[in-house]
Amino acid sequence: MELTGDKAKAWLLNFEAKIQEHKAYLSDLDQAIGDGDHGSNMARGTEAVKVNLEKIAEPETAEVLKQAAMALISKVGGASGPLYGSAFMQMAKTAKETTDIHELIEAGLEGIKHRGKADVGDKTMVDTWAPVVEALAKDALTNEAITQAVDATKPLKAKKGRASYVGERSIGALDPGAVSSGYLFTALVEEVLQ
Amino acid sequence: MELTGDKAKAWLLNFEAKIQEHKAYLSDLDQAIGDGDHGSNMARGTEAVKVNLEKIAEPETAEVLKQAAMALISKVGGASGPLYGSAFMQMAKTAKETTDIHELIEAGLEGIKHRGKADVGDKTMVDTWAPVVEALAKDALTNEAITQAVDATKPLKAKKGRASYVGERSIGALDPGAVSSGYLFTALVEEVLQ
Amino acid sequence: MKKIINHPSQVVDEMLKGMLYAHSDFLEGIDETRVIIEKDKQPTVGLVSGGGSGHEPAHAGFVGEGMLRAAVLGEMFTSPTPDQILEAIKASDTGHGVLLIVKNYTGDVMNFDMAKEMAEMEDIQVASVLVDDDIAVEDSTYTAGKRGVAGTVLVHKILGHFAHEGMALNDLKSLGDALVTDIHTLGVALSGATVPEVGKPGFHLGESEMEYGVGIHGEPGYRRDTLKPSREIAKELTGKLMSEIMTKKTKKIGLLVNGLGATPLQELYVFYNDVIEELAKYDVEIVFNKIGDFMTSIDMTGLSLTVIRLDDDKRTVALEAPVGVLNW
Amino acid sequence: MKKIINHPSQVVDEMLKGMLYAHSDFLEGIDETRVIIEKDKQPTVGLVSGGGSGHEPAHAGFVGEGMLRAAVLGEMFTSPTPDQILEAIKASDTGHGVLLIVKNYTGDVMNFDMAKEMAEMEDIQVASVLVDDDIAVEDSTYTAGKRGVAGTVLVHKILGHFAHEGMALNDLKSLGDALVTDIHTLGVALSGATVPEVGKPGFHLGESEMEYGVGIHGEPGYRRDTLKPSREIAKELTGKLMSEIMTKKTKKIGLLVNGLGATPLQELYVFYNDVIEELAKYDVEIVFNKIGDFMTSIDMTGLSLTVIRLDDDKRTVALEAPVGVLNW
Ligand SMILES: Nc1ncnc2c1ncn2[C@@H]1O[C@H](COP(=O)(O)OP(=O)(O)O)[C@@H](O)[C@H]1O
Ligand SMILES: Nc1ncnc2c1ncn2[C@@H]1O[C@H](COP(=O)(O)OP(=O)(O)O)[C@@H](O)[C@H]1O
Ligand SMILES: [Mg+2]
Ligand SMILES: [Mg+2]
Ligand SMILES: [Mg+2]
Ligand SMILES: [Mg+2]
Repeated sequence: MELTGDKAKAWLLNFEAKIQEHKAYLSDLDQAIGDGDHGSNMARGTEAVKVNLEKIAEPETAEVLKQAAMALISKVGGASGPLYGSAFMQMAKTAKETTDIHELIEAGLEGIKHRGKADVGDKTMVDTWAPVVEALAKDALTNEAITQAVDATKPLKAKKGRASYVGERSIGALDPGAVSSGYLFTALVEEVLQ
Repeated sequence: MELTGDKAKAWLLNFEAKIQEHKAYLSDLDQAIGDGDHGSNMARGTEAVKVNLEKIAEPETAEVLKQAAMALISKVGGASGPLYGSAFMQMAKTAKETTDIHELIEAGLEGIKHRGKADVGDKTMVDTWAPVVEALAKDALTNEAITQAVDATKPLKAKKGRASYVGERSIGALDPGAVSSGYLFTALVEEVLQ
Repeated sequence: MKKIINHPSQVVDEMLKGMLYAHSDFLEGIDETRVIIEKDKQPTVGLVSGGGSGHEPAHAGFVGEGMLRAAVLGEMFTSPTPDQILEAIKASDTGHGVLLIVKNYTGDVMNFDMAKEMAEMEDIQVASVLVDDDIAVEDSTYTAGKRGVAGTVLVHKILGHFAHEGMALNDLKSLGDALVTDIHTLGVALSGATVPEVGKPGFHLGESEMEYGVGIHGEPGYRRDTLKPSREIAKELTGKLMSEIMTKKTKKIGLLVNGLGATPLQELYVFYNDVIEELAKYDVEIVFNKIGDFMTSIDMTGLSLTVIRLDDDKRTVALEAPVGVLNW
Repeated sequence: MKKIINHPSQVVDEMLKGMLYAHSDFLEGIDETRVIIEKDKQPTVGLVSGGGSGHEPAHAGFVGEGMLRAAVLGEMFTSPTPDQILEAIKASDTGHGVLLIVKNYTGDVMNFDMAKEMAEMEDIQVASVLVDDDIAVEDSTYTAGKRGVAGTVLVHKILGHFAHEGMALNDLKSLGDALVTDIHTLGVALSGATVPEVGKPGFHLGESEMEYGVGIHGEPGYRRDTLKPSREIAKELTGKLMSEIMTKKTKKIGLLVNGLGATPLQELYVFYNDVIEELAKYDVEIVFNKIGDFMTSIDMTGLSLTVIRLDDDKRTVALEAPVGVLNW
């Protein structure tokens, strides 16, 4: 399926709304195994994405993704800023060649892995992105698949990012970045895939 | 009545015991309108007095009073150190001429007034010492008279020392220095006057 | 009470030992006296200050070239005794006399006075300057007078500079007496101070309460109120302090924002920002500032603001001069 | 949460404004970036550091002659963004290149890396040194590696000195890479840190609990225990740190006792006393020490101890050299 500029914009505005709605929850998740700022980090970042996108009258896919990347890189900071930022920057670059959703999200995942050096199973946002990419390859991305990927971070022991400091104690908690990525893909399902 | 060296020593050892016993109470009184150290200040001082006096095999009035003065001056600090210290220093000087108890305590009061510039009614130890001197003049010092003097500091508003900072709020509280002076004179009644 | 200490009664001695272990390159202790003194004594008037412990870095943190010659440490929140102070005076005198800088508390005044009398009996020239910068307390015959608080550190610095320059004892004393009338301080607290041996705070404040006008010994202040934003605290403190200092048609001032012991530096700067914006209302130039912990009250949360009149540029030069102390 | 602030979301900006009001004699801000930079830039390699806010005086308190050229302030406990860091790099370069001093946290590493890549695209020579002194965290492929904590300040000081002396970027980088392997830190907390916007402490400790191995972002540590006397805390920390540093047959060390934000200075000295008495067990000479608040965790109560290997006297000279910064 193709990601048009209009759809891309709708997707990211929906993502912003979800983040604002769940801001406190994301911070609580981060408080448990990190430093408690993931909600405010993502809220600040997606707010900036929204501001950038609202300036674009005739959305064009690569431009929408690039504006999102710039906003995330320059407003979030912390770990999630460069990670989400790199994801969207890779997607923007890829969008110059193809707007196929599977290929775009796969490029985003590569951006995250390249920047953060995390693998599947390290209890990071990669654990949401990787199964999503697989599902998209089969044209089978559903809300259930997303929830399943997110929930699967619970039993994992964190090996990357701040949560790795608490070691064993991270087991049993959801990874906040996996959860916020879950919102990104639920928004994708709602605005683009359905 | 005369203050012999033996009696002087017994008096001050009794005082020390009373202070140790009521240390926490004195600090609580000071916590309310001052800084909460009067108990530990006096305990440290009278402990040193005891150490000095125990070294004296054949007590001589002026020497006992002087040793007490030195211990109090060098170990207490705060306001009560110089005040009690000056009182005993004046008593020691006077003891070279007379060992009459009334004259000695009167000299002590002068020492306090000279050092602290407080008058009767300022809610300080002076409010215990002054009525005691009057009672001694009439040979009528009793525990009741002491208690009455000490209790009379309650309704007063402090005009000297740390308690003056709390102004109106000092009304209704006993003055800690008046209370510790009360113990000094109860010890005098017990060891010398009875 | 949660503190990183051993026995509560050992705090002062262990702290002192720690200081001497750490700074024996230029400081030394006088045995059995709790006096900290500079090793290298210039042939000038020696400045001696001190007071109860619990105000760190005051006073030992200000001993060194260009500031104090010696600091005398009392028990926690309790003035040192005359014989301690006497030893500091004797060790500080190089034949040019000694200037005592005393904060106005009954205990401090009496103990330093007695030490001064004793030193004079030993033919040492001694003068003293009494600091009473805390305008929270009314100065009347009904009180022990205004207290000496954070502004004392500015007196150490200014007189320390002139002593270092070789000024004579009498001149330092006159300069100091004039100086203290131009320094005003007010403090606020969000929590009381806990003396280790007492084990509980000197006063208790609720989760949304603050106290205006606190002293540096856990004394409560002139008003209890609900916790206010920094901007409003700055407004109240600045207003009171400026109405004091403007009686002299002041044109130039210096500011000292002093943390009371447990206040994060970030809050001191947030507060400083508000103070500066408040001061826009006044026709004064801010020619000096200092922000940090200088005269604390153990673990009290809160701060004080000091305003000093600096119309005489010599004072500013003295404040800006480099010094060889730990915590200026 | 009791703090002297206005709105929680305004703390960083108002603190920054306060700093610039106070120190415009030698520091300036770069508009819209939260970068604080020295006004007078020598023609040498510029050192740039930074990180989340809440560690004051780090990092702005170390900007000035002989230490950092610029500090980049992130949100509270959140790494600054690449474009902020890029502006700091651009403004710090005098043609001799820029050295980034980065604390090892995933966020800091990635944001500084991105900024470095951006700067290189603009033909600025950039190198970076990663500080990971906190031995509370195991360094393995199962973690993000050891964290960068208070020891970072020693890196600023030593590399700052050599940069000031004119050392080239490559040499500073090699020197820095070797240096960080000789710096080890461990911290303890008696209370968690409260981020203003969060409003509650990062972790909660009971009235008689403490935590060993805490980080500087309110991260819990490696063990919760009942509150121990200073002597025992000193024993545990010294033991672990010395067994780390003695692997290199160290003969000379330096010590940094760092308050975490709400710890009275008196406790830091009591603790230092205990550390020194513990160190009598080891055959090492203590040739440098520093005691105070350098890398805080907002209002956390607690401290950290850093041990640095100083067998190379040049490091000690660098540590002792005078600097023109606010809080060294
Ligand atoms: N190396 C990494 N690779 C991929 N994702 C990571 C990595 N490190 C951290 N993350 C993600 O970032 C999230 C935390 O983001 P955030 O709280 O905003 O930043 P910080 O950890 O700097 O406070 C984690 O929940 C995790 O999903
Ligand atoms: N000027 C004074 N004259 C006489 N007594 C005084 C004066 N100032 C204080 N006092 C006495 O000292 C007592 C307090 O002593 P203490 O608590 O030991 O010293 P500090 O006030 O320095 O902490 C008061 O209760 C009062 O009786
Ligand atoms: Mg986080
Ligand atoms: Mg008292
Ligand atoms: Mg006292
Ligand atoms: Mg963070």
